[in-house]
Amino acid sequence: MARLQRVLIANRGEIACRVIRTLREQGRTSIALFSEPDRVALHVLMADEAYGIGAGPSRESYLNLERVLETARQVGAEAIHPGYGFFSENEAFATACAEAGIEFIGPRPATIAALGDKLAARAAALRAGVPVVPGSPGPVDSLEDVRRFAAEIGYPLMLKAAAGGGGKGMRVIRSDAELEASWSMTRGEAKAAFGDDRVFVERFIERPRHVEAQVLGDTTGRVVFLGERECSVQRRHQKLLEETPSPAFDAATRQAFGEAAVRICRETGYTSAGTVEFIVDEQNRFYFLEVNTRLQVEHPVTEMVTGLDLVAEQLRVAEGLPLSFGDTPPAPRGWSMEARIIAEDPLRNFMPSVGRIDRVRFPQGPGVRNDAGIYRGYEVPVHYDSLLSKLVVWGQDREQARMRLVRALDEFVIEGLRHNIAFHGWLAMHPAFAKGDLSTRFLEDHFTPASLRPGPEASSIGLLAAALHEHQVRQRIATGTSSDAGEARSTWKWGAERGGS
Amino acid sequence: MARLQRVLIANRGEIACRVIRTLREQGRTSIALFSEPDRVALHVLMADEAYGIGAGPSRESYLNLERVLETARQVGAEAIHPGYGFFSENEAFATACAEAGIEFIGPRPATIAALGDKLAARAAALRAGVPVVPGSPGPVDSLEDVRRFAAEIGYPLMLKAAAGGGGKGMRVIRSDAELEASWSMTRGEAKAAFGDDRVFVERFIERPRHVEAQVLGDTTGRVVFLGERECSVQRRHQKLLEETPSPAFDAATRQAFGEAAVRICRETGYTSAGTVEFIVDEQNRFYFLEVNTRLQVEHPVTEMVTGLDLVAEQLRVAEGLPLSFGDTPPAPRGWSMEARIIAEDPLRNFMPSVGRIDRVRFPQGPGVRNDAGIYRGYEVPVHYDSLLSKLVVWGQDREQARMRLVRALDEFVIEGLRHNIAFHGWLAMHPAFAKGDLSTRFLEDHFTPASLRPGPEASSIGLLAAALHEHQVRQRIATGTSSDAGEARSTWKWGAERGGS
Amino acid sequence: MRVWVTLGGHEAEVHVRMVGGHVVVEADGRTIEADFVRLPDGEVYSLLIGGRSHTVRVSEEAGDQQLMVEVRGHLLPVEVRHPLERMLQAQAGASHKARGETVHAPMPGIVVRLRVQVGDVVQPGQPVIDIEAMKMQNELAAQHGGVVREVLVAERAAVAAGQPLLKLEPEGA
Amino acid sequence: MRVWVTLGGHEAEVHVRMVGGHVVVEADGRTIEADFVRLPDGEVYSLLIGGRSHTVRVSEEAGDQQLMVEVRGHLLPVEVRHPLERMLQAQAGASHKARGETVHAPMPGIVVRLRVQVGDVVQPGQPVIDIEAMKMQNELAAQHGGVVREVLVAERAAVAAGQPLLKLEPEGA
Repeated sequence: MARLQRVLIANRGEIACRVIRTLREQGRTSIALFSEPDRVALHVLMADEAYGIGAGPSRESYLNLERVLETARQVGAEAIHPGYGFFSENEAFATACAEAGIEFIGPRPATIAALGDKLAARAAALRAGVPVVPGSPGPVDSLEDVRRFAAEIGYPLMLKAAAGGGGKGMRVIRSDAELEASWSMTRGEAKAAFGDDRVFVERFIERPRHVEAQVLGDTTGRVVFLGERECSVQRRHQKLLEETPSPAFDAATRQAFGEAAVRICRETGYTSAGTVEFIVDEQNRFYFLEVNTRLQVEHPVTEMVTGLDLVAEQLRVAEGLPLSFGDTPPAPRGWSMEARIIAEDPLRNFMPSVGRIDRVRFPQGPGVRNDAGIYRGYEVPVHYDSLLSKLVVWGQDREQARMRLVRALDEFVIEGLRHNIAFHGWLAMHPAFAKGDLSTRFLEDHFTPASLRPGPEASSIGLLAAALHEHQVRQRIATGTSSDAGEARSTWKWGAERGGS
Repeated sequence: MARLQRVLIANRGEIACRVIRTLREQGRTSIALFSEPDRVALHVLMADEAYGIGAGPSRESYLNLERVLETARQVGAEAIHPGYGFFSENEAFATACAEAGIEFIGPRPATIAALGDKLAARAAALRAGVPVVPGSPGPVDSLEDVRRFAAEIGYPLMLKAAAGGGGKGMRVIRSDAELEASWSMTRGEAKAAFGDDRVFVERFIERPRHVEAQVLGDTTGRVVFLGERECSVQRRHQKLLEETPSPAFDAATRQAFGEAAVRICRETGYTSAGTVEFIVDEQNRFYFLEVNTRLQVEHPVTEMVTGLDLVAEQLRVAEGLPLSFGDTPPAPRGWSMEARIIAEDPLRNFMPSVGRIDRVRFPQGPGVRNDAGIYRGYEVPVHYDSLLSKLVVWGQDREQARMRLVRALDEFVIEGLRHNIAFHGWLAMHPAFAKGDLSTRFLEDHFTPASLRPGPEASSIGLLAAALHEHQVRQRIATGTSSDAGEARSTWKWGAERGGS
Repeated sequence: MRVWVTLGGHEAEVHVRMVGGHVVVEADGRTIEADFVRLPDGEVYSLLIGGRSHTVRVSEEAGDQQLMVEVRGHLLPVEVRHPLERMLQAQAGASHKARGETVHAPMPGIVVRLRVQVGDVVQPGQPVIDIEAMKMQNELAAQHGGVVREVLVAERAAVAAGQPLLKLEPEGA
Repeated sequence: MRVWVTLGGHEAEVHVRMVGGHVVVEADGRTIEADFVRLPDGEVYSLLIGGRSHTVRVSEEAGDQQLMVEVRGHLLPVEVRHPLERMLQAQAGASHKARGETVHAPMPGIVVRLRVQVGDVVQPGQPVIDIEAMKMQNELAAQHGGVVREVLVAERAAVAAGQPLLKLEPEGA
């Protein structure tokens, strides 16, 4: 296959910037798309070319299949990188690309289809001899069937929409009494959200960990395991902090885990980058959950320890080339963590926050990688998800990585909207986190808004600063000094005090 | 020895920030010093504590030995990190620290003294069996002696001040005719600059490379080699871009080179981090030049490939602990380059530029580390050196590192003063650089200001943008819109055109 | 200059004056000398107190006399009042609660569900309206509660940040 | 709007008008349609021309009608004039050189050496004064040359950026 020179990124935000970086490093032409409110988004400024594709709501722009493909055709894109979200796991889109003669950077449409359906994926895992959480082998047809499984598996159990994902369309049932209501609610929601009311039943694990395997496959049938990622710290099934390796895995577990992930992918003829997600119980028994047939948000932690560029590997595979390292991936070195910096307010039940980035200072220095989608002055639009930046750190061991994260969070300034930087500071300093004692219930077990209450020193400083600011503003008024930031200088000095005091 | 909890940094700018980062990651208290114009410098904002020590000129603040030490004593500093420059290679300062019961983070005073004198260092190298550039064994006393050496060694040769360094106090002589004038000028300059007019003679190598060895020693007598750094791209003996490994070294050269560096350091009882500089000729024969008894500006490239934190190792050694890795340093991985981003104008003979940082955008993403001493709004003071930031990249191989550097430079925006970002872009894309065909004459051989001439596309864009800006400004006046940046929004739109056209 | 500053329920009288190039602050019976300099990149100050370096952002929130002070990632609402203002506020204080409550949109978004209608009695903390923004649904609750007097938006309406959504009045008012 | 724009010796007549949400520019016989938006973080514009994305900074340098345009790391001085201004300037052009030259400090620093005194004849490009800044010495040269009429600073004096240092007048003026 010829070199893919013109690559369109059917995405926005930090992941579009991420893909542009690799394209530029390889001398490829990066082509961005943008919705109206994204005209000055970072990915538009960074790309070689950029084309408008419609109004703010995703359905009218980034999720408008015809418009995206038509633009790709018109501008002569040879390949499309879908990032994550949007069309990244959409079989119809991948198929439409193929029909238009444009290379979709991801697995084959048939693979996406096979793994996109939870039940088909589960069947593939079972064929590959990979354990799944005990449950119904397929969708359950009636309340009676649910009762039968409940008796067989025991409580607590979980109802899951076949078409769900990312924590949506799930409900835990802890007793017979809850069963009937949960059954009808889950089906109703699944119908409304996904247009598909098939639901299945499985055992609910009380203090589960969420661990996933990064895999890469090429068109020669080679599939390799690039290490696990521990993604247990979540809120409402949304990951907040990821790390690799998992603090709970030993070498034997890791090997079995990696082999299981690779078997599932081989079973489905997997190519390109993918993530096999597992639920892991307190005895390190792992159960297959699902495959994300795309680049994962948290892929940088794997890049930090392996030194690989996963987007570069995806491009190789899309060009029909073997993986850059053949059969043996580089041995991982050290430890990496990623904190998702999100525009949401931990003090107000993590309510999303929008606004203008008034001031921003990104952390720098050794072992710090930052993947931001924002810049000073940028107005975060209301239409898309609230991920502002991914702060990724590397250390020789977990403790160095953790303390580097603390240090980098300390340097990180975002002003103008609410965000979770202080929350991550709390998390990274929490004794249970420091010990690696994680589960998806970490926040339920440990976090309350009071966790972020300022100490007495911060309070006194705040009080003092407010009084001094007031004094300074009055001085400015008294002396006729402008408050325009443009005129501020490092040599700004207090004038002699006048009147008042 | 007890833990060094309170560490004062007797420096400023990016290196002070660099040291603060490691201190914070280790839970140590960082204590900054500042001159008057540095009150709002980044290191003051980042440190846990900060104390003023005098006026802008270095002699009145950062180089005021009594004031620095008195402050250190008053604030209870247990150790002082000198960074590079200032007191970092000053025996008197290291001795005064010892007398005050404060740990100087660096080699012992006697080591600094022994290696600070070029002739003593040269003698140590010869004792260690390390080759030096052929030349006079000691200072030459008279013009007649110089003539004698010239006859022995042959032209071109070089006169070097015994107390010089960093490219200062050196002069090349290419014929008998130049000899007399050069002799008196070099001595005069040496006297004026260093208070020491001793001068020696050595062979001048036409197309030399500058390669240096990073070493680390601990108090058990262990000295290890952490790889070489190729620092040949220089202007007036000031390094501009450094990389590791050297593109010209093979494994055998590297091993001999590392062993030579370690022998010199063992000879002088070396502890802490140090750099042994060599001049290398076109046949990869290396000759000892000098030892820098401190952390080097370009130390991050070594950190990128080894994964070590050299400041952390210095702190271990200062506490009497062995190096973190025992006898065997981690095997280096991949390739790293550092571009020094300097406030100087390549179009005006690299004249330094000062001013306010009106706008800055640092590069991010995979394989990029940035160590900056500036922020938006910061006014670069006139008193200190003009290094704004160090852009460090890592790649799996030299080509990936180089293209990553190109990409990162592309993202790098500094506005408000002149700088050499575009120069580095030219350098990284130059075919000779891409081939690794380097020497300290690289700029003389390849660079002219015309190298940075914009292409026709940039010129048309510039022309267009100027006209559009003019149009826009007139629109603002016509419609009464403020030009205040604070009011600008991403939704700023052109109004209907009025009059004129 | 003399002001009253309130933070987290704690009120202090603060007296600020200049001595040499430094500010001297008396508060809570303590005297603190500080070096207080505005940074060149925003409404941000560097504060050195006994050598300790603090960077503090002070922003004026829309409306009343409240400042938001940001210290080490903590956002602290601080009220600053001058002697006269304080007296006036003390008099007004008693009748404050009787004025009722308006629920505002904390962010731009879409109204996905109105949970109450005019005449409903709402408890303090009770959710009254759901707003969708950034692909997340958020329940907004009444702070003090009361009787719903007015509903200012319809379901599916787009709302701007700070837009009033519902008005409540105290029960029996 | 119609302006004359000069860049690197090349002068073009540029005609700017709005069509829909885009600007249409005619210059050098070409017609270019562009999407031109000011960014929210400075005097910086995003320019899309035929899909190509360019970020361009335009700053007004102190003094005359010169703009500095920064495109991909290149700093380009551009002169923009309107029809009337252009006529006036053309008339003034002939007498321009006769007005003499002032050497300014390009940066703050210390005068370390005065290389000329009043009455000296200076060639174009001849160094006239050395300034030290950031630990580096820099020679400043006269651009057009002439006779030194006035020396405005002494050796060892600290000078500010833009401060006039020397005045020259054309020989025989």
